[in-house]
Amino acid sequence: MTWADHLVIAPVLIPLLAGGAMLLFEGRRREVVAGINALATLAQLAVAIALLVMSTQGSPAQTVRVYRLGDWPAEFGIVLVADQLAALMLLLAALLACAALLFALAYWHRAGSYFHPLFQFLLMGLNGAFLTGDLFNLFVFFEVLLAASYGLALHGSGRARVRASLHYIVVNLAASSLFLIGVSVIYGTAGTLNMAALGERIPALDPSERGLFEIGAAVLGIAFLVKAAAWPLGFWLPALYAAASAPVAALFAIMTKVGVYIILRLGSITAEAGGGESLFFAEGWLFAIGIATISFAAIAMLASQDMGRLAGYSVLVSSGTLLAAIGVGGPGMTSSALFYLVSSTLTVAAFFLLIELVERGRTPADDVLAVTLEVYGAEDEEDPEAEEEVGVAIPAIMGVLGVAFLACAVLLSGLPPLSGFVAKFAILDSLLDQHWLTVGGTVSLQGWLLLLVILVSGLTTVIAVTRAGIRAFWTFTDRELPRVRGVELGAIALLLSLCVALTIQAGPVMQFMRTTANGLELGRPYIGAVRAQDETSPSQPGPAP
Amino acid sequence: MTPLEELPLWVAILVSALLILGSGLALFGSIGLLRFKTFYERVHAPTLGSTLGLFSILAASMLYFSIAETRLVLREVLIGVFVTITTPVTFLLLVQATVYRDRFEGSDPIADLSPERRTVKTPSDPHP
Amino acid sequence: MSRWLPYPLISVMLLITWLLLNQSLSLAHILLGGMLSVAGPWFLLRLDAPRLVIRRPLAILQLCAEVAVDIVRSNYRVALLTVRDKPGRTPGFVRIPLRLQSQYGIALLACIITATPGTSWVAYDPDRDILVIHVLDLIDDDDWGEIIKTRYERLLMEIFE
Amino acid sequence: MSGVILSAALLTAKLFLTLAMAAATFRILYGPRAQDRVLGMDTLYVNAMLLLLVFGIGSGSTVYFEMALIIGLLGFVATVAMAKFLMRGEVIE
Amino acid sequence: MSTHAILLTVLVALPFVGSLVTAFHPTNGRNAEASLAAGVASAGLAIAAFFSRQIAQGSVIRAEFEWLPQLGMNFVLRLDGYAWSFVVLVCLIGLLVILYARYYMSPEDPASRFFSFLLGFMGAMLGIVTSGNLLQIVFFWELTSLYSFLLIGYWYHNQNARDGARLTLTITATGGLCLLGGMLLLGHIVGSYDLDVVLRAGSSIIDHPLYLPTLLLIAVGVLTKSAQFPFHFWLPRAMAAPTPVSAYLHSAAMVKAGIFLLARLWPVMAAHDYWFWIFTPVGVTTLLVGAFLALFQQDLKGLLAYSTISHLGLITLLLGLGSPLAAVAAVFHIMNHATFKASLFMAAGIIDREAGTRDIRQLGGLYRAMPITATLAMVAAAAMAGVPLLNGFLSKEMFFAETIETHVVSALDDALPYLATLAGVFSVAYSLRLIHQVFFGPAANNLPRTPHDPVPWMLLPVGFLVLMCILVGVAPQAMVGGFLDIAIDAVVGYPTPKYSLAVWHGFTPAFFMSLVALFGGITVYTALQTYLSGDIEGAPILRRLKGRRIFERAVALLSWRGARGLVQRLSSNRLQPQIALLLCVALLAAVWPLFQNSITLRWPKLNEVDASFLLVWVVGCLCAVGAALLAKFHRLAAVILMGGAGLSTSITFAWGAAPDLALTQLLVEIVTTVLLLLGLRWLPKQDKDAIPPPSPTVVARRVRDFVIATVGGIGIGTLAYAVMSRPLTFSVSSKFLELAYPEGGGRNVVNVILVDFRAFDTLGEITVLGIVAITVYALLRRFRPAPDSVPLPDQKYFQNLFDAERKRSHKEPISAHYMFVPGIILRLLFPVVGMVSVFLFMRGHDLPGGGFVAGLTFAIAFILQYMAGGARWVEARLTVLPVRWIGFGLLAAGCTGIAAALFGRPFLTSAFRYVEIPLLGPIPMASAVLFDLGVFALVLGATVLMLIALAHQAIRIPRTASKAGQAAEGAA
Amino acid sequence: MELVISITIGVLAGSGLWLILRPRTFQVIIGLSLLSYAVNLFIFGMGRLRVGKAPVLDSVVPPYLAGYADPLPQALVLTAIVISFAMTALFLVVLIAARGLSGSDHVDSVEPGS
Ligand code: NA
Ligand code: NA
Repeated sequence: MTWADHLVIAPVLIPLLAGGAMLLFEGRRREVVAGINALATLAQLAVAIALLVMSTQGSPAQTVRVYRLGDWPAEFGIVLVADQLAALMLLLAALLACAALLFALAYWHRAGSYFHPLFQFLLMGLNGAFLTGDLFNLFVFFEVLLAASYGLALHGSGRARVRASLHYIVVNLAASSLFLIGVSVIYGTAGTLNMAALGERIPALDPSERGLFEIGAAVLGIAFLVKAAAWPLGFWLPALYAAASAPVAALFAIMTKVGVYIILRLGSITAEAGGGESLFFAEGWLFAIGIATISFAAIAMLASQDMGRLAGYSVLVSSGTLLAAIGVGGPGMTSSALFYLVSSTLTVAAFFLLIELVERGRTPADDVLAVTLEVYGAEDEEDPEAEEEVGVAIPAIMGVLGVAFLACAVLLSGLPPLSGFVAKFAILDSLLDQHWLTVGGTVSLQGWLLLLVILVSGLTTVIAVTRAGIRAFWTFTDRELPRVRGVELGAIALLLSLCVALTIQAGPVMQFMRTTANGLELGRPYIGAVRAQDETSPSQPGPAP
Repeated sequence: MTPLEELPLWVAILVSALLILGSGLALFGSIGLLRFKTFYERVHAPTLGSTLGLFSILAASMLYFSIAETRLVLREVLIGVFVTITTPVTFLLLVQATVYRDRFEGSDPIADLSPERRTVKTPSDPHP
Repeated sequence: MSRWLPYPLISVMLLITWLLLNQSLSLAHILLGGMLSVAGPWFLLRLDAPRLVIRRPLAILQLCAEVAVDIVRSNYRVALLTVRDKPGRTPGFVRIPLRLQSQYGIALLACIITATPGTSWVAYDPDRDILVIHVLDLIDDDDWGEIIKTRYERLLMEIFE
Repeated sequence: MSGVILSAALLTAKLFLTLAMAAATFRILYGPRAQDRVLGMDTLYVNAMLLLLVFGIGSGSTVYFEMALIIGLLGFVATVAMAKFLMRGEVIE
Repeated sequence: MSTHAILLTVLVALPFVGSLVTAFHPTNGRNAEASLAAGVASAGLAIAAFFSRQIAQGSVIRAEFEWLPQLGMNFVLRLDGYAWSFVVLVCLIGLLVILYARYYMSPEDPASRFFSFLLGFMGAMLGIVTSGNLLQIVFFWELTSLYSFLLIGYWYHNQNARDGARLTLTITATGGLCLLGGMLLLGHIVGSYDLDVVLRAGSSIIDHPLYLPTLLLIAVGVLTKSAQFPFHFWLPRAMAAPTPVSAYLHSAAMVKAGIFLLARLWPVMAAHDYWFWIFTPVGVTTLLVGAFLALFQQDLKGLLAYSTISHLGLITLLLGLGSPLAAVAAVFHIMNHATFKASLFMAAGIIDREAGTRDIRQLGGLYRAMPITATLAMVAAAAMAGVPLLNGFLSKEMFFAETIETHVVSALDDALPYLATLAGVFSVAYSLRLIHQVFFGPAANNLPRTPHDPVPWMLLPVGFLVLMCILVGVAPQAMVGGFLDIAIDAVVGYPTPKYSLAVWHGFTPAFFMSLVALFGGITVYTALQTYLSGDIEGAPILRRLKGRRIFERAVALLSWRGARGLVQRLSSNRLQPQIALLLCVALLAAVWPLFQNSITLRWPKLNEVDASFLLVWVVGCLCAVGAALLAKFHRLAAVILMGGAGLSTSITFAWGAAPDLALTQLLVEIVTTVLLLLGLRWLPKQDKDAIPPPSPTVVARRVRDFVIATVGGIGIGTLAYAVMSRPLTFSVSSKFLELAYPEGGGRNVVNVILVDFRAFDTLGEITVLGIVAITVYALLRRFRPAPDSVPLPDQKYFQNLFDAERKRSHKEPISAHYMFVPGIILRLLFPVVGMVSVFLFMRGHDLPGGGFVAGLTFAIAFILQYMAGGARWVEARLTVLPVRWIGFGLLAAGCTGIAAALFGRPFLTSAFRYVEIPLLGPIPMASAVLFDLGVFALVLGATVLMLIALAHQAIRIPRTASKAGQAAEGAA
Repeated sequence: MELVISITIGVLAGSGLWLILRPRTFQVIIGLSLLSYAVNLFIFGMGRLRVGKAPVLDSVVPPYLAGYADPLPQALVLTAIVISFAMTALFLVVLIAARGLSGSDHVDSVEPGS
């Protein structure tokens, strides 16, 4: 194995080791720890880019890189699989992480203990979930990312955070139980946990086993829908995201996408066995749930006064749009959905960061508990930072924030000129393309529904976001100017400029999404690559030197 | 490893007797736990299982495995020692806690003990 | 000696424990068990455990024998009580002044009293050296105090003091 | 013959011990006071340990020994914690 | 790329560049910014002039940039005659407005923002007209909406400006989204979004079954943008914008975008009755309603706004008629209206600025104060009224003439001439009112300011536009003949319909209609003059029916109260309904596959049931149900019962040949119990008697929950039975059994799976534990107990009091009398439990045990010391660094895995061999043991960290409380 | 025996579900624990029941699935036990933090009716 081969494991290993190393400092030496975090995050970004580049080069079989952990055959060991989709998600996560970390370094990382290790562990969970090719291992990484997300959601403590986290935890614990039930039923019927092997095993099941398998798959699907916060399973999300500290909420923007990613991945792997349909969702259900989610979130955006909640519901809109798009299916639609996924994730993240800056001048930092209590292991350590002011009041700051807000509003509602428009257009265009192909020059009820819901959700977003924006920027109360640090603006600028880049480079990006989506078709390249591992290099017994 | 059927009869009988004695004592102890009227009386019951009951079964196990594996098996002794030294911790604290709770509720069962009065009889159930 | 082996007796017991656990007398286990048995008591030292000294090891055997007999006897008696309660049985508390000072001795006494069905340890006041036990079937007032003192306390004092 | 006797004895022992567990469970359920329940729990643990030993004999396997050992050594911890809680209102002071 | 393409690109890009540059100018540099903006507009005009010859020859200039070729969306700029004429219009009026604005805006206004937005708008507008791609039109279309929003809200401290901006954006963005839908459909009907392809599509569009939905969607876009009834009401509200904005966006340019598009698509979409039936009624209604309402406005800009609506209706009507000549009239009127209306808006702005008010009733006799302005406004108003020899007259006469023709046989078509004349009457009346009540009559005496003519630079744009009105009106053919030809060719195509641009066409019916309108208007104004000067707001009949009010109410209702209500119905912030929903959905999902597949359950073999284990499970079930019943009021009992259920589970594992599981479950059980007890300290007292009897809703909820729980339990049980009762035909586990010893080096297959085959799971799992531990620690650092749990627990307080009277006080809990005996035993247990932990660790690979179990065991050894002596006592004696242990554990496990990479093997590849050591014989050495050591360290650290973090609260809180008390005393 | 285990799983799960639908956080944590027992047994059962053949290899029984209990579900359960232990601990701390900050032990941090 060359060192390049080991790159696949790096997105999991780097955060693991970084997190472990940070813990050796026991929460002291924050600068050093922050430095480790920054290095680790940048390293992950570099690895993600490298994997992405590698996934686009070579023959179709070469683009899917399979990493056999412990050198055991994929059939019964655990494999990591890095294809274009996984690399894309890794990159997205790393980019969000860079922005969130940049933002957090100005202030938020001091609002509680162990921000940095938790941050890295969240990335580890995310990266692992994107890479793993084993269903139970997926459960483990889900738990890693959930556990870290609990920690980060609670970062800074305070009543709203604890309450929202409590709901989040209970719902997700229940969902984890469903996950386990689903996975174990799948093992109990198909006898394997390897995703690729599953794709091959399903056709061999007898009808009764097949029925049980589908029950397991359906239960598992519900667990994913909870992660994706689909209606009616995602009511915990807006409160949680609104309560979480800004960089955390920004990083969380990708969490619902993990659910979506898995639905997409498993759907593609089982599609062939399911006769083109994902086995995880009975026909039409995913689409219906997506539509319901968009509709609900669109209405809820109108009904929310608080900007954090607004942003939370916009996460739901994006989640619902993706579910509906995946429910429609087809490579064209999938590629559009992927474009939308990237664009909406970056946008929502930027929006969460921005909201905090905008609101900063308005509310005292009462959400951060004044910390005066001494703690175990550390002597009477009064957190001096908690009192410290963040940043300086720049005169033109409201203008800068206003421009950023406008950009976010435009992106969220899918108005031109930014990538939100391109994404929305791409989805609608693919929808119509597909109808033109299948139905032949007309649009089915399903198509009209999606068209309508997407357009109307755009409209309600416009109304809701303008209302919030006007209240924040155009209503004169004698508010103090928010004190903002350059890095905080830098983080937002990073995310927004990525959106701009996405707009300008829409063609190449869409081309990439196309090849990604083609690679997902019926899961063939994926299954092929994993199975090929077992054939070409049987397990090599004996000790390593 | 000798299967059950091939054990010498005396061993089988001895092991069986020890097993029944031990489990019977445990059962008696648990029945006592159900039947005794006050907490202070109930405390005595489970000791049946954790002393002689336990020792019997441990002996059965030692005997059985020593014969079956044709070597001296003594590790069961450890369980006996561990249980014997840990049970007092539980019972001491539990009984002490009960005394405190009774005292807190105004009925100190040992309040009347003094150098002059060295025993207090508690014939009826204070907490029916 | 005291620095490296602060509790030699305990070290020996630990080594025996290790060998029993592993059911082995191999050199590897003796070495490993020995290391653990030396290291374990260091923690006891840190935890301020009192030194364990045994004056009359042989008395232990005597104690064991007596306790074994008592346990069997009282098991039988209490087992009967659990099935068919004696009508006139009177449970009660007994106050016993102790002369025994060794902490290990008192702990062992607690083990014995607890292990004997029919008696249970209720309270011990280290300031006044007074022990209170509960007796399931209080036949005679002075009986229990004497039994404890003569049968156990004496032997325990011989062993530990 | 040995097999028959032993099997019957094992069956009886298991039955006795599980009945004992059931009795302890009733004590836990009915209380009436917290200390009674705790006592029931301790008894439940001891009976479970005995059951495991019996089970070890029945299966001729030594893998159950650890479990019995652990209950014997550590089964009291939960009970002690409860007793401490009942006594002081705090497990660790 | 040709020079033309480059220039065309520059034409569109330049305003945006200018906008950016301006944005970074200092806010008060009016001159610089205005010059820059004017330069941009002039450059645009120059480019247009450069193109004029080619355009006049009928050629089309294209510039194409690849953007999103996959979706047929390239950036295409396309300049034909029609677009060219709009480019001229946009740039020319833009230039004049910029000039005007330079003097209009006050020095306090942030000019850089204004000019930046204005230039941005200009760019977007140029983008629309030069778009060669349907979606690009939508793209720039929405941009104009955005700039309009920003410009209306320019004076955002004004409530009207904010409301107007929001309303405008809401309506126009809605329209834009519909337009997007329409364009998408149109593109799919044609097979391309390219405008050239679309315009060549011939009749294929109107023949397509989706023609109507496409048309409707586009219509909504067009009608909202061009403020057509019933979407007209945003335009008057947009008058809160600075007047240059009104003049530019809301009369000359943006509102024309809708009509521009209508005409753009006219060649390929108009030849259908649907077209007529959508646009003609809307146009005529807008025409009439706008004109009628304009008459009754008291705000000068309001009057102009409604007049604009009316004129836009006129153009829509013309385009809706579907005849080529009507289209010609429409294009002509677009130009004429832009000229006179922009000049009127500028004049209104001057009046507003000079007089300090725009209320027509307050104004009067301004002719004397500002004669030049008055003269210019009068000419422009006359053009608006359709007075001969002015440009308005010409297009209006063409309009009248066209209404007489028959287009689609219907009553509406027959009624058009009369309706058109009626609208003409109103139009004359409001124009007359504007002139008469503002400039003549008694001079207003209580004006906020003393009016006089403004600086000549400000009058220049007005003058220029008025001059155009006159010149076109007098010599139309010479002035705009060529220009109009160029524009019209591109719309209606060859052969261009014959139309005549003469001032005098003879006594045609149209001329008489004009006359009727003129005199009718004078009569109406005279009759209403006094009424209009009175204290009225809005038109008599339509006063109650205010579109805006209705819309705003509807929006408020829908978007706020209605939405809130709906959201409350559709979601819940409470946890219980969320969980109930989740469970119901999961049940539904699990039941769903049953409809497609038949699943047979096998009959149970009851003779296999082992009575003793049946009893174990009776115990387990009793414990579970008991815990469910007692958890509310008897928490300790619930903890105990939970432990009982756990014990039963543990025994099942043991019985079902899973000693590792049994062991782990048991230890976890113990630690969990201790944790829960530590937590109980902080929960409120639950008094059964204090709780009122449950209300019917509570009972109903309990019934519901009971049903869910029962069904869920039965469901899971059945599923378990269904799977368990059939054989597992295939399993990868056979591989594990085969390879565990030869390749994994261990006999305990479960452990080999955990530390080797699936060590990656274990790595993740211990990470979870570590994460949770530091989360718990971090959260507890900020723990703030409820006030009622701060004081010592009752029993502790009471005992301490009792003991204080009778016994020596003790400093540490370890020396308390009740700990005298337990303390010594618990301390002795520390090395013993530690040794057992090592034992479990060492044998894990071959027999039940392993790092996890060992770690938990060792953690329990610590717990025992904490229970015996309290936190402070232990920490004074033992160095407990749990966080470091966690870190070490993670690093150890991770690095063991990495070591394999050094040997060219994948992460976590294990190495196993016997190492011969003298005297000791062969000792098995597996790298997995090192991994397991990491697991051990982490589990130990995490468990200890969680326990002691919780335990520390009990000693921390009283101390802080007393500290706070001292501080309070000190302060007092 | 499958039937007995299934019924047990059902009862444990039912009790757990009932409790996680209750309004007090403490009820929920007990419910989650019971639910995790049910789920662990469920996973365990998916390898099918096999009495007395623990997957600890000895020299007598050849290493095939016919001779031993399925080790994989056992490994999965182990992981699941650890994770549910961690989550229980976390939830416990969150619930006492919620109780501390809001004064209420209701799952919504607000007493119903207030
Ligand atoms: Na006793
Ligand atoms: Na007509």
